[in-house]
Amino acid sequence: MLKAAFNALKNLFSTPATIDYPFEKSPKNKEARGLILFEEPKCIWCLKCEDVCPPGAIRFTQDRESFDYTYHYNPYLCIYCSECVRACPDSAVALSQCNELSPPTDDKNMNDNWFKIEKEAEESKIAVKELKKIKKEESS
Amino acid sequence: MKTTKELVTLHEIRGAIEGFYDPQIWHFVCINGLFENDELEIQWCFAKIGVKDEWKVFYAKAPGDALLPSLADIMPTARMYEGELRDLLDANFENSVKGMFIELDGLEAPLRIKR
Amino acid sequence: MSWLLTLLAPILGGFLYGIERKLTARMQSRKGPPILQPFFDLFKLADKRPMVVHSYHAFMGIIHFVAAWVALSVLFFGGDLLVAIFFHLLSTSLLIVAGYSVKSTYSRLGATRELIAIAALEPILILTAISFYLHTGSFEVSKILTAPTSIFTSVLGFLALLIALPGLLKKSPFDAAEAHQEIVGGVEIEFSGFFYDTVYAAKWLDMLFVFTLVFLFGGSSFVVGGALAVFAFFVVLLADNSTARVRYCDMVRLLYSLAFVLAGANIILGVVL
Amino acid sequence: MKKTIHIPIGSQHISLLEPVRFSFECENETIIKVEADVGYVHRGVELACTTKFKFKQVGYVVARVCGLCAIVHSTCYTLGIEELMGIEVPKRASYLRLIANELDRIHSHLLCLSHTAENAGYEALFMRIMKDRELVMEVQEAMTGNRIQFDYVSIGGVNKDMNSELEGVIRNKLGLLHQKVAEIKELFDNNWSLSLKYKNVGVITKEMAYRSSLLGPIARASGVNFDVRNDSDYLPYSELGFKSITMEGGDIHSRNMVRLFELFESIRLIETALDGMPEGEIAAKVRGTPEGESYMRVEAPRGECFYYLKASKGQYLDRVRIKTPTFGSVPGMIEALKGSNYADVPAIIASFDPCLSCTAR
Repeated sequence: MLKAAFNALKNLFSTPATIDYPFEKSPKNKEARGLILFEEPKCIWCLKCEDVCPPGAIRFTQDRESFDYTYHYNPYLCIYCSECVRACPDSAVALSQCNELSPPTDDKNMNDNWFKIEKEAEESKIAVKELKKIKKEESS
Repeated sequence: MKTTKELVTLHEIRGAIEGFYDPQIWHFVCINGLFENDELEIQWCFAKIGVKDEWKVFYAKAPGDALLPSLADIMPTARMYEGELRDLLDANFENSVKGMFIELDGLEAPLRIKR
Repeated sequence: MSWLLTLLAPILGGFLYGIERKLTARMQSRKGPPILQPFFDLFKLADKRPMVVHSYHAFMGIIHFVAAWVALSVLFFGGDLLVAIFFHLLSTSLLIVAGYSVKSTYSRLGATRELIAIAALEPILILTAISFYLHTGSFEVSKILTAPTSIFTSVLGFLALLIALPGLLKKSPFDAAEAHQEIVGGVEIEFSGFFYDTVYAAKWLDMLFVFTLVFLFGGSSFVVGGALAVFAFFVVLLADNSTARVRYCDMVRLLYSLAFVLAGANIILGVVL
Repeated sequence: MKKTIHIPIGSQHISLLEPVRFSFECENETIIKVEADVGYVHRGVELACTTKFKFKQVGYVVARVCGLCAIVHSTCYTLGIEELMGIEVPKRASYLRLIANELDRIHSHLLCLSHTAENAGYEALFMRIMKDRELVMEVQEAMTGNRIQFDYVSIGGVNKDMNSELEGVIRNKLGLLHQKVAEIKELFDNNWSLSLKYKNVGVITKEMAYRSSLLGPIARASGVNFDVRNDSDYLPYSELGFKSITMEGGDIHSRNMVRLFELFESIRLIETALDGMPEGEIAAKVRGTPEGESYMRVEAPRGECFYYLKASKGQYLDRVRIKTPTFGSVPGMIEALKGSNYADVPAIIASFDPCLSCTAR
């Protein structure tokens, strides 16, 4: 008991362990996992990351005319598990993880429109598949 | 890993486990339930204490609405699992009345409904 | 002077409480709230919607505050020490009545514990008053403050009061009556909004009251009195930060077997010598 | 007139970390009847695992069952699925998993100890242990990249490798922690007010522990030598010379002591594992789909965590059954609460270290 009291007294004169959080930034390790960064030129559009992402934070939509993919990433859904980075094939390395956590954004796509993007991602791929089929039949 | 599975009928379970279960040797792990092909499969899992990975599993098959025997007097912990299976699979154990997890106005027995 | 002190009492008490919270935080190696935090709390609480269980209960909270203030003012005006202690007792018992008047289990349990606690604590206060009487021949605070320092002759009485202090201030180890982990503040639980404000501020007044009592041990020498009060303040804080809460039955046993015996011995010594 | 008082605790109460409801019938603050209700945080994880997520993703889903023993759940699931798929895990990955698991145990035990102290009305000790716990949290952040939800274990191996710099950090911080834990242990042993609160309170006898098949530190504090780390070969514990700790008392004090000694044992295990860390790959190639049934259990900080997996060559599993340690210890908790004083209830509940979001899933 006396030792604990002494410890309390010692703490009185040592620096506190807590920080003024909103005014000071909390310390972060450089190994900390953060946002997923995407480099479009490197991507080979294999869609492995979309397949493997547990919360479905990465979605690709496909254009119905040019068949080009567009990358969508929702940082609010992301759980920072880096499964997509592991899944990214060695020939591409388009995805990487930095140590910044998701900052709050005003991007409407993230909250309200995300369901639309999810739906579009699925529908556009099916539509493109059918379009391709029709094209093949036409050409043959 | 050594797992022995033993099929028992609903009437034999009580006798089988009463004769088998000695808490000093076997640790009662869990009551496990499956619902496949309109049939409930209930598994009583035990693991041996002090031996590497030795399991003993009693399992019984029953139609979905059968009255299942409660073993809460042999193993007090069983009451918890019975209550849980009642909620998840709508398994009808003796003496377990209260829904422990899911509110009555919720979806009943979520693991049984085919989606 | 006494008017000023009496009027400023809640503000002084608030500052004392703020300092205490800051020091406790530093002892637990936290940064702690700003010193004005108790007042911020007060304003925020006053802003909340008051949920009154019944008017009698809320009224008891206000009266509790007033009685605590009166007890303090008696001390500041140099009145009778026994009257001050009586008002202190009255304010606590009003809170207990309020605690019993509602149907909440926690409130009732808290009231019961509070009742047991004052049964153990108030005798010690009375015995302290008697020891002042033996020393100065009067219960008048003004007389005590002009008499010579009494700490040297009544060391045992001071020790007894020191042991009882955590109980009076509801700090661990003797905070079973409040015990926020068990009964969530006990009698305070059913107060809300403005009415909780009064109970909250009465706590500060209690604090001031108790340390003024300690101050009286200094007698005419204000330096000794102030030093004793600061010492007691630190001892209470250190005890708060190095002990767990004891059960209320253990608390009563300890208070009677230690503090009561010490205070009694002090009186006997005072009579004999 | 009614002689007993009815005291509810929960589902929201200061002394509870997570929602659980107890209702006590008390006679003059002595408890004579207890009822417990644990199903406040049911999230349907088991169903989601079989309908919404593919088997490769389920590991990350079950990690969300609980924040404190996240790594335990994902380890247990992964071991089960590896058994079904017949994947040989590299030795280095096994060692890294072991280190992550033990780090998790350390931080969970420290949390439990601090919580027990806080519920006994000793806030300063709570702050002190939490401050020391920060050391192990930093180690976890450096090693896995996250402070609590590690997502460290993946099917076939682990996600992140270890280097010598990191090894130095771990050794350094754990050495510091060892000292601090020794100080805290002395405090738990010698503080007079804590001994009033802990000794001979909430006693569970050996017979009671066997009867209600208790597990984890609670069983070990009652003298039952039951530790899955002994009884199973899921991670290379026997190679590192693991010894389980048992105490005889069965009260809160011995439960705390078991946890404190296990902290030392965990620190030792991590250091030995770092010494003998084998070289090689950290993940094996994953091919095929799972098939069959597996029974897998691991030792979570709170006791035994059990997974039953059933699969039939599909992307989705047929059945995932999770049994968490707290679920098995609720009957024991009820037994321990009966006959004790109401003033001790928060401390007893905290000493069982209940993790309700695990329990209800």
